Amino acid sequence: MKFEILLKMNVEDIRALFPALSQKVYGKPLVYFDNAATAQRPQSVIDAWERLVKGPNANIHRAVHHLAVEATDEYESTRDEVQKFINAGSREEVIFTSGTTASINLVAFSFGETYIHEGDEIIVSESEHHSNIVPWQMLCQRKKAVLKVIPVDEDGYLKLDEFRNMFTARTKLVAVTQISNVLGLINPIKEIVNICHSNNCPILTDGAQGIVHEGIDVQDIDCDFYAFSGHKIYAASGTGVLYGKKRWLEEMLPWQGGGEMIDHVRFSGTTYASLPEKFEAGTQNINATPTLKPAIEMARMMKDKDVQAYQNSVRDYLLHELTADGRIQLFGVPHGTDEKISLFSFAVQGAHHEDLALILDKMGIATRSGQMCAEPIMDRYGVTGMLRISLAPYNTMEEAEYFIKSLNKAISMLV
Amino acid sequence: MKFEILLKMNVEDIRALFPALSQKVYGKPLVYFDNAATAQRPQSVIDAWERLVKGPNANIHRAVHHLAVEATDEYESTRDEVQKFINAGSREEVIFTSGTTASINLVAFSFGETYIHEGDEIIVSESEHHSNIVPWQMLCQRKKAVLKVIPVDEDGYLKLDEFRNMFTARTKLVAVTQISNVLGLINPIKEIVNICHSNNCPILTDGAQGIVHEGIDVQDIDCDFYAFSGHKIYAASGTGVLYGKKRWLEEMLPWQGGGEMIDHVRFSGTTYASLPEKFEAGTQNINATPTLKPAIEMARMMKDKDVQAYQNSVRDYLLHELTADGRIQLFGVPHGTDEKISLFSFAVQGAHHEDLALILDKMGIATRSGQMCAEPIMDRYGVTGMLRISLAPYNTMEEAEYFIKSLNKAISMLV
Amino acid sequence: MKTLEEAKQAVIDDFSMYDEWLDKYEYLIELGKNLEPFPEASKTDDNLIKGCQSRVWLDYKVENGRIYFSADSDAIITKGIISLLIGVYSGRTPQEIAHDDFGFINEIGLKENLSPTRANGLVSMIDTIKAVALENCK
Amino acid sequence: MKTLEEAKQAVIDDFSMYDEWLDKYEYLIELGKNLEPFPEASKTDDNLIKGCQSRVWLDYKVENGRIYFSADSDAIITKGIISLLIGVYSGRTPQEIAHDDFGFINEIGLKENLSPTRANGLVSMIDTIKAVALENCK
Ligand SMILES: Cc1ncc(COP(=O)(O)O)c(C=O)c1O
Ligand SMILES: Cc1ncc(COP(=O)(O)O)c(C=O)c1O
Repeated sequence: MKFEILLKMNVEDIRALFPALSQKVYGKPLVYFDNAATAQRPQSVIDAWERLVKGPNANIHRAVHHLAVEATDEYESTRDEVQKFINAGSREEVIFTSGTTASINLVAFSFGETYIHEGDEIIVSESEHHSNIVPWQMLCQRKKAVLKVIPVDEDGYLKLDEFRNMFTARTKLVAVTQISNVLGLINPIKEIVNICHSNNCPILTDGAQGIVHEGIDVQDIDCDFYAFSGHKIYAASGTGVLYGKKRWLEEMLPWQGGGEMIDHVRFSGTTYASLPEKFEAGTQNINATPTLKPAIEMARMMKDKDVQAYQNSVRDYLLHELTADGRIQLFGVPHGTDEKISLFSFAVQGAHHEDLALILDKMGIATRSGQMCAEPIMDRYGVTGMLRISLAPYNTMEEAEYFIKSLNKAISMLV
Repeated sequence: MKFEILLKMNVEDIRALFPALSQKVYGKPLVYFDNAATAQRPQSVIDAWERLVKGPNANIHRAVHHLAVEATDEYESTRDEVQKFINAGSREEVIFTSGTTASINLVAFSFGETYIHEGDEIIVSESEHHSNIVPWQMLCQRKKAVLKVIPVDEDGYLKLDEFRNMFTARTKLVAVTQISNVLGLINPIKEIVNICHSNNCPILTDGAQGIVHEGIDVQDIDCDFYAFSGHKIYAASGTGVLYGKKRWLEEMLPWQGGGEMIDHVRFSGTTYASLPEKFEAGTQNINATPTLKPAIEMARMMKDKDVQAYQNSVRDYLLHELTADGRIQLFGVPHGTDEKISLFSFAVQGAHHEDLALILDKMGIATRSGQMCAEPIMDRYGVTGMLRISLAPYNTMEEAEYFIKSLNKAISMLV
Repeated sequence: MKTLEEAKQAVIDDFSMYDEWLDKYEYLIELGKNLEPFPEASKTDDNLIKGCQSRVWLDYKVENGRIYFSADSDAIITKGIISLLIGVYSGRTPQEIAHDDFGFINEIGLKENLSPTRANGLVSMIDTIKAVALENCK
Repeated sequence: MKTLEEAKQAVIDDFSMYDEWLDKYEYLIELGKNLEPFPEASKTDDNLIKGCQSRVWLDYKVENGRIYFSADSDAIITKGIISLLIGVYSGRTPQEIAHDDFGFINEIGLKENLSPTRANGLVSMIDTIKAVALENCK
């Protein structure tokens, strides 16, 4: 089998935009294969942050002075950009948070306080990240509600038939990821949304990985909530988004209190601000949130057909190499290659994931080992951890080849 | 009365460290008098952020690769620095959050879920910021608990005698600010802590303003919780700290779920990580939190005796000018000048605060007008808002003098 | 009475005399001070325009198919702005107002000279005036 | 049997032979592979060392006033490290161990060559060995 290297030029152009990629570790060129954990930041994001800090660095919304006005524009125009990027119906449906985890916890609390009662049911899947499990467990514990779990099959696919039969009159919310950070499989989220809605049940989609690799059209997909982090999509850390349909957000109690999330504060009774302020308590992340603008621009660029084609060729190469090797067990086996992103978690017979990661690190390759904040899917496969590589469009075929060679060397040291 | 200008040199040296201060607005030099809203960032903080983003930009703790290891060091050594800065008994008592508001909401939820029951009482003061009122109101509403309020006298001082008599056997927590962001008066926090503890009641101190102007020794003051924001003390926005005594933090339920705040995640039951991870759900603010290190260094520098003396001379000048003017009503009238920080909220007879702020803005002066997220203290004085100036050690006597002149001009336009 | 177009042009002409923000503000303050007294009884929550930083009240009556606005604000510059608006739109028919694009606001540079929060207030004022007109078109 | 000091010096000498991380890792892997089998029954939660990334179990028995350690890990490099530690400390008296400063770890560059999370694991291992010794000093 032969894998063509497309667009060699372009990937080098893209790499040049990310200063961190030119680092050396232990004197070797960095091969950054931990993008699912956090992406690198392009110079445009770095420049934006610097510009914000050296210029319109002011607390927003309420002040009338020039810096505050500029800062407000920077922040609010970012909301418009995000709205366009995910195609939200209105800007009020875009809430800024500190990340996916915060977005999901917001919904778990606010939706939970408003709609969840003893005996109600919430459904998650077996392949969720802890951030899309623990908030629901905590909610269920508090409200004496029941958490149900969609199982995945041996290949890592959600068992939708079982899912269809899990609904009862008490099922109040479903929380399922668009793409698992362990399996790298693209869930059929539109179908899942349809199943939920045909059961009159809203759904939260965890878009932490999905926003990077698939993007989202929240009106087309029609999910009720969508959560993602800035830092995984090239923006500064500490930024995040919650999309929510107005009909829910308007009814939901606020999560955090304080700052401008109020209309009037009286000791006799406080009333809350309208959307989106109601859910943005405290001083906003004035310096970092607007870096979502250049980050989104970068994400759009990464969706370029040629860039995608190159990235897919790297993915196909890795998929082939990792499935062809009898010592390797891949978790998340796609039925068609386009159902998988360039993210591979696997186990090597006789070699512990952590030993592999340590040795690969010394060869300059940043991989992740362990449970990847998704212990239930580890238990599902009966392993204590996996080794994961997760690529971005700035990763090259050469890096992938170097990785495969290095992996072989590491295995030979250990087995 | 004559005010000596000390250390003219030094303040210019300090200014040179803050790039944003050299901006012009409407062609006029920026006079930034809105520091209580957010401080400006020194070059050292900007450099640190850039270094973090271009170098050890990785998800921390769990990964073993080089970048992650460096990033973990950056993050965890920041915890050590904060521990020293506030003199916490142990590093596990320092929790990183996204700001004061998040810190207080964390306690309101976690302390609330663990200890607050129907009929219990929580005490706040009349001069609190919304962020130290609304979370408690929301908690009280959820738990059917009672919120009690310490009144302030005409000068803005807490009525401690009334406070002493407010405790009952059901009083479970007191939440009082170290320095009000409206009145600028330094509350006798040690005495307040003693009153609480002699009633066997823990206390949360809102240090959003206090950390900048007074600093804190949490072991000496002996408060049970202490909250502050990075952005007000020269660090990047989106950063914050919660200090909490181990005895509480260990017992308290976690606030947000997800990420590494767990020990084991099982659908049959999840166990939580030990401190501090238990309270740090989701990807940490890997790029911004370590900017607290250079920020703390800057804050230490600002505590220099000479710098303080100059700053006090500016404060004394403003205090004199604003109290000498019969048209001006100052809120928060200190009994001794050292009981007030360089923060002045006031009303001008016949001139609306917002009109003043708009005109001053055009003169290059950034002030704040309105309720300053503290509506109850507005109601206390029967005003719809105030005009506030809040200075930092990089503000000069010349700026103060220019402000007084400009204020006079603005008043004459309006009245 | 001037036509709507004439009234708008008059405002544009007035403002174009001033290059300086100071003069523009003084002009607005003057307008604010000269606004007809607004009855305390009309300062109701219903008449309060949402989305303004300072409090702005707008009331109206319809006579002979024309809308007559009255307004007040506790901030004088805001009062000047609402005064300017009702000076242009008061006494017009609902249809005239409803079909207007309010674009002259951009021509006098009011939006740029005021903050977005304030501009938002301006937008809220315009929206309210429009809503009143539409209400009375039926 | 070597004295404690001799045993530590031997480890330092062994490691100083290798300049390259590759060789050091191979040495640790070798140590790990040669560690005596650890009974499955001893892989209890009680014997699990907290704070390590991979699972590490440490057990011991006391005979004639000396502590004999046994250990295991599912990761081979970690196993090499714990093997190295118990190679030095097994068969010592509780007092000897309790008074040791474990400083030789720094001399062999193990801390720098491993991550802090891993180093934390190392610290946890050392702490556990110390705790066992102290327990048996009484
Ligand atoms: C006294 C006080 N408490 C709390 C806060 C809230 O801080 P933040 O908005 O950074 O969360 C502020 C800042 O506005 C404050 O001044
Ligand atoms: C699928 C998925 N969900 C949620 C999260 C949590 O995101 P964050 O840590 O940025 O809050 C992650 C990232 O680790 C993820 O991959």
